Amino acid sequence: MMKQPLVQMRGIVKKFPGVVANDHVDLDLFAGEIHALLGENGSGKSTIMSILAGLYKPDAGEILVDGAPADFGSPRDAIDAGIGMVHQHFKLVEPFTVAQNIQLSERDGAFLLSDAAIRQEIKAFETRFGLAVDPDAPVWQLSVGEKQRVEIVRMLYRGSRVLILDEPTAVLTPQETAELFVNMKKMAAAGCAVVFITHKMNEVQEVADRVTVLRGGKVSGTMLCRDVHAQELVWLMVGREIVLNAERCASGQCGGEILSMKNVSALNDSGRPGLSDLALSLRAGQIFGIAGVAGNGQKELAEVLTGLRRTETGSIQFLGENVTGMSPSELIARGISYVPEDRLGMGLVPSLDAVENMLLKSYTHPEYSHGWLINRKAAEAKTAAVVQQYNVKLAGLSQPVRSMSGGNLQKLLLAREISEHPKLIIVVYPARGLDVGATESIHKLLMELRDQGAAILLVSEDLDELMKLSDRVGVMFGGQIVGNFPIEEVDLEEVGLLMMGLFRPKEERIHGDGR
Amino acid sequence: MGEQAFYIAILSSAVIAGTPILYAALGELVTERAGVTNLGVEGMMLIGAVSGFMAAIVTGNSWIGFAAAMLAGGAMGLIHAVLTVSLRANQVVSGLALTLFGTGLSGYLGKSYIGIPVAEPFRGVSLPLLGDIPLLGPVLFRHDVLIYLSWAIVLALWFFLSRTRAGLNLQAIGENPGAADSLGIPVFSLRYFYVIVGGMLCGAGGAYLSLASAPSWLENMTAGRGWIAVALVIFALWKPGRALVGSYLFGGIDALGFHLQAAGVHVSHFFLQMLPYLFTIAVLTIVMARRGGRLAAPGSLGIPYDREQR
Amino acid sequence: GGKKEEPKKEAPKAAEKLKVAFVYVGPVGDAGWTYAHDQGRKYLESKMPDVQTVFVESVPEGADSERVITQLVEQGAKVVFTTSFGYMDPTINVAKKYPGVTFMHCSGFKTAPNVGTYFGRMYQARYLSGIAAGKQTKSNTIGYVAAFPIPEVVRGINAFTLGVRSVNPQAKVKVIWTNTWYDPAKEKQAAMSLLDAGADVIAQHQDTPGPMQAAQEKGKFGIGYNTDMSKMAPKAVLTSPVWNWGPYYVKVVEGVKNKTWKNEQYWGSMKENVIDLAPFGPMVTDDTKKLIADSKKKIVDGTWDVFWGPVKDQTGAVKIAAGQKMSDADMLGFNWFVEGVDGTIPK
Amino acid sequence: MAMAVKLEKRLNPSAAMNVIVPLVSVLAAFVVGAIFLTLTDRDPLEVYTAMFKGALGSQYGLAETVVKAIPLMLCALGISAAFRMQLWNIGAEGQFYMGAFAASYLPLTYPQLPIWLMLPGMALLGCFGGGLWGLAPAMLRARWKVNEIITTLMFNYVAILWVDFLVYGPWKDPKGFNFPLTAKFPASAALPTFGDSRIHVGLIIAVVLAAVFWVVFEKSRWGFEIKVIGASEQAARYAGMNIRRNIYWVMLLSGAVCGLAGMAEVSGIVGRLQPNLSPGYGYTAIIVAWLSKLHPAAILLVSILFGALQVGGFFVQTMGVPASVAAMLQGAVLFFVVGGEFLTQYRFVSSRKEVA
Ligand SMILES: Nc1ncnc2c1ncn2[C@@H]1O[C@H](COP(=O)(O)OP(=O)(O)OP(=O)(O)O)[C@@H](O)[C@H]1O
Ligand SMILES: Nc1ncnc2c1ncn2[C@@H]1O[C@H](COP(=O)(O)OP(=O)(O)OP(=O)(O)O)[C@@H](O)[C@H]1O
Ligand SMILES: [Mg+2]
Ligand SMILES: [Mg+2]
Repeated sequence: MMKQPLVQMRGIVKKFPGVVANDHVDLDLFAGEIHALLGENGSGKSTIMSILAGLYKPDAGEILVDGAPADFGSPRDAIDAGIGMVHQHFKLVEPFTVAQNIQLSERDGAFLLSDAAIRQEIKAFETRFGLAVDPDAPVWQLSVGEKQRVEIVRMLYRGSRVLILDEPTAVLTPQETAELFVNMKKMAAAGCAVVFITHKMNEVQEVADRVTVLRGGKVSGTMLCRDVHAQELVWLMVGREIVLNAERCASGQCGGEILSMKNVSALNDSGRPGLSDLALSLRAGQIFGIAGVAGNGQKELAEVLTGLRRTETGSIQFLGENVTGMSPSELIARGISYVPEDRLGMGLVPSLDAVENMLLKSYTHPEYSHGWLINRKAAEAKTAAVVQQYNVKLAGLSQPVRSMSGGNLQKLLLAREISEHPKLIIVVYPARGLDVGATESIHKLLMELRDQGAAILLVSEDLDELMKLSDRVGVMFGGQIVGNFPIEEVDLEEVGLLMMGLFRPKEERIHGDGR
Repeated sequence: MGEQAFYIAILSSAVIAGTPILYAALGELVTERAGVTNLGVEGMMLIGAVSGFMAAIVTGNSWIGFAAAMLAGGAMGLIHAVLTVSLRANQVVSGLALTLFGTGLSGYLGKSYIGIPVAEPFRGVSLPLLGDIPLLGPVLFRHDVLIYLSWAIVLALWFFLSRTRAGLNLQAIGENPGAADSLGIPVFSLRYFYVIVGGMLCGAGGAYLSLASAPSWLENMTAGRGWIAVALVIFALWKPGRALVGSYLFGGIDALGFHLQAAGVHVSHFFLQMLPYLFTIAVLTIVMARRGGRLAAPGSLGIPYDREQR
Repeated sequence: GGKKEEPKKEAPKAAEKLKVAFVYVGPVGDAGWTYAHDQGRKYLESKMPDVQTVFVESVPEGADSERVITQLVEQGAKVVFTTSFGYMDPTINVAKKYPGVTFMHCSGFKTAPNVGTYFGRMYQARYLSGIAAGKQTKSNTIGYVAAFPIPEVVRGINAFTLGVRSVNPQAKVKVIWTNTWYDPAKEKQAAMSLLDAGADVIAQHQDTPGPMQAAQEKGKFGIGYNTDMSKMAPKAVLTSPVWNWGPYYVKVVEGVKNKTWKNEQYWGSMKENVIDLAPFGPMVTDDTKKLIADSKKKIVDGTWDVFWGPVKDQTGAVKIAAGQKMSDADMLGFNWFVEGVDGTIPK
Repeated sequence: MAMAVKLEKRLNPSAAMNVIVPLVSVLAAFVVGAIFLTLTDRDPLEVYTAMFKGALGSQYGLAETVVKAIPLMLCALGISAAFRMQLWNIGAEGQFYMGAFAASYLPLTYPQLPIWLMLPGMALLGCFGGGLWGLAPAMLRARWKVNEIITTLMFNYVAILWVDFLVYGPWKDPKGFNFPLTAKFPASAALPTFGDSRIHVGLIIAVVLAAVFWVVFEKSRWGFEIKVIGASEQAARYAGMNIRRNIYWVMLLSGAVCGLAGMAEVSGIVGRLQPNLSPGYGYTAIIVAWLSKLHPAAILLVSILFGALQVGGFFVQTMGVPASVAAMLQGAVLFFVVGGEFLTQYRFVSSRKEVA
């Protein structure tokens, strides 16, 4: 590669209160390449790219675009230099339509909005890159994958030459991921430099030309993908060896039936059927994996089981008791636990400290209270013990958990739920966005819990994770469980087809009874 | 009085009474659309009223007065913008402070302007042809030019918000400033701009009182209309057209009360005066109950924006 | 900016001067009630060079007033005028603690050894202004923009109506309550609705010229209040019943100085000039002026007064028989309308 | 190369900054006020001295500052309860009036009650009146998510008009010459006062209540629930907390305390129900609660400061400073205090830009 890099970042330093997010980072991006950025949680990947996108101002260092120094005062300057970024958390205006969101980015556009022109442009991207989006749909109604497509179309629409995708695959199904990769390659072929942030080794090897690994804010290596071995990347990332593709763990001992759902229906947030006539049965010491494309009733299933959503019809039996229509607190008291997808929005309270978050569900327990007063000392002791036991890294017990990293938040959340010894735990996307190390420890926690005899309902979009942990796998589609296999009989291709709603297995499989 | 004349009288005075609230509500609407609440409307209106009046007296030209009122209102908006946009201060408290400050400053500035008549106040003019339409003519087309101007502003604002790129950007900074910022929309300067524009419209509302509806300067002459304007914005669900209708409804309730009294209908004044407030509550409740809790409030209303904060 | 008119710093002489304090309910810039009292204060200061005045404006009638009065006394005020009805209890309370200080409370009914009350028989001026209105009206409907339903306002309406009907027995006085003292736009609107209902002369009881402006805009006529309102609506204002506190303030302060002051309940009349009519507008005919002058003379002479019988109420029943006079106490608690008033007193 | 100054959010605002910054802000406001006063031909030092003397410089002034602060303390405490749950109750003014109204019922209807029945009864009724007035918007909020900022604001006007209606109508003192006042309360309905000052038992109530609030909101299980609901409604629901019921209880409590403030004012100070009972205590209390960051002890202190600011504001009028200037000064102080908050949240860091 002797030609001049499109973008050169030299000695970039960025400090946040208490952390050096980027420590003299150098990075070159060439036209036509897909450049992967790999690193553990909090290693500074998002930060370095946010700097390139003009969102953050570096404390030191310089950026050269086409060899000329560029000083990005705001995202506007970066956009003008042809740099576009799809952020980890989408930057879309939810009440707006897709067309409006795309037009927002235009600077020199006409004073008046023109629907016809924008439609035509959007159509052009669909034919050129296969990026289909409905210009008139309001963004809040779109699925995550669709939102991401809108972001990408918007980036292309404003003529970006450098396309940055921050953890794009974390929210996609395997099919969507494959589709994205095809598009990325098309974009690189069109002469763009594509930056691709991920935690997943196999993805790096599948699409990237070059890879840069970050560790603790520093670059620990940049290399061509075809020269590099996965094990080597892991070592660069974490500075220690981790066994990849661990063997499936042995199944635990299955006990009696803990949960049985019959003909359960519920509505989703927009008032349409979210679950329809769903049936499910779970036994003690069993991990039941739910595969499926997000938005097919997984969230509704979890919420119905925890009392957060009303059951319209059907019945739920828990430990022989009819718990249909019970309130969340009644269900918590009976030993049903829930690790939601939205960690900071629901599972934890960002502005409260670790101790208070530990207390969230157990503040009424006698062990943490003096009568109607809270016994903070006891709670602190308990939290300290849990933090130690589960190896949660935090700044201090009295610091708001907002400042913890995603992986540690997830550990804290799981640790809290597990330490209450639930009889049934519903875990949704437990490893989403986590690095290899964190994922590993979360998985260990789940298996320990199963071995203690709890029933686990594991919702995940990651088939590898499901295959590794589950004793049975069910596939959700359209608010129903359309396939239900013991782990030994799982055929990944069949599961993939079921997830897409393309294949209906034989009748008896739909209502498999769990054994 | 004939029945028709009775209704015409009520409706046309509803329009007059509603206009100062309409201007102020449009100002607050623009401000809130940009994601900033400003409870200083009362103070901004008073400053507008007094400076408009002073300028009109000094120059003898009410249009100059009106322009001065907008400038002064804009200056008040600027104070709020500095505090809430740059210094990220609590918007409720900053607004309350603005009201205190504006009430005080207007009283101070206006001391020597009390009891002076305006040379050429804005007066009702019957529009040719339109003014002669039966029913509609007297209700809508025999007013002063500031009322017609307010309609133009409503129309322009509606068009701006729904049809123009800049209007889309305005909504974006109120809904999701983070997204807008990452797209290169200058969130800070636009918030400044719209808070100032909002202040200008509030100033205009004050000037309507002191130059058109009761041309004179008296301390505290807004008599709480700024607060009604704040309520009205919510009543209007942040839409200019609804603000127009709402302000005439609010203005109309007083008019109705007076006309009922004049017609000898016995109603308790205290309860009648409660009506606009109960009415707002009722409308809000009905809207909320019907829409299942989805209010059209700008998504980041009241939250200061900080680029490096997550 | 407005220049401060108050001469305030004459520090060396201040000690010898008699300090007189005023407590106002509104801002002196209200152009109405408080403004009129403040004119009186300025008059007092100009007439008595050895008197120094201070005032505190916009004093709420709740907990604040007692403190403000006390602090004025603590600062050396020897005479305190409290100019709103709501200051009655606080004035009495403070007076108890400062027997050496003289207090004058406007519009109340409680006295103490060092507390007197004062008010003006505004109804006399109202009656006279009613004559002007009664002569001016063509439609025989006169609008009255009333403030709050308290005796002072009711009394004004009644006196005005009697004045109107003394010259025009067909005329009716239509009353609209605004329940405001101070909201120019609203009061103007109320006047508009009276004009729409056929009134061609508007009288008012609020502190703002809004109703007069309405009359002028409609090319009709009006009777102002508090101060001469002709400046705000020269084409409309026939006259305005006005307060003229200055001379009385001088009298009280002189009385205190000469130790002749007594804790009377002063209810000043036209005779003492506490109330008056502002100069007539050009549209008032000489004929009308003469009628008014005649009535005024009788009132000033004491040969006749407004609420001397026979007076009928709205139902036509005689409330004050011929030859009888309404007592001051009854007048102070007025709660019914005389014949000719078209309106009701909310209960 | 160039020195660049950048802003950095403080991770944990220090306690010292929380005290120093407001103090400096107030000072800065007075400096600006002084410039303004000088421009208008007044000696700022003289005016400020007078302000201080009037509000805090004498035993009487100090006592009156406390008198003025009592309703602020109670209302701000009441408001703080709701604010903790992110319920923006700006209806303290109306709850104050409804408390005053309900409390007045007893002495007006049963004037012969003995003091030991009268005062507790009035307090109870006051809490009840204010509490119900807080509960009404709470129900709309809990049921249909109707924005409580607007409803509580609207209810203020309704409450004031309701009291007006009573004193102009059915509750008018028959011996009061038709003036809009109720009859004077009997002596048994007056809160005891300290010495010959007007400081009444309301002060003790406020202090005790502040202590109770501190324990309840910082230490109790219920306080924890409120905190969690305020911080994240979704998480609270997830944790099995009953949000609707808590909205009711908190607004009931919030309103009840504001209602108690109304009761204390009619009973301790005014001695009857009358229009214009409150010169905006409910609104000032919002500012007090916010500036105190909802901390009960801070509420007591800041209330006194605001009491002093207002007492001083009236006092300087006797020096020829009009009320409008006093209001401006208060506005300016607030501008600086809210603006100064910035410095407790952020700090300026200078960083030397390196050349790579
Ligand atoms: N806005 C911010 N405020 C404060 N600190 C931040 C901010 N953003 C990032 N950081 C800090 O910068 C470091 C790098 O964060 P960054 O988000 O870049 O990591 P990352 O590599 O993208 O991690 P992940 O894989 O989880 O996305 C973090 O450790 C964090 O402490
Ligand atoms: N508001 C904040 N203030 C200070 N530090 C923060 C803040 N937000 C995040 N951090 C820092 O960011 C680090 C992790 O950043 P980040 O949120 O990207 O974690 P993550 O593990 O990458 O999460 P995820 O990948 O799930 O988004 C933490 O170590 C924390 O110190
Ligand atoms: Mg991350
Ligand atoms: Mg990241």
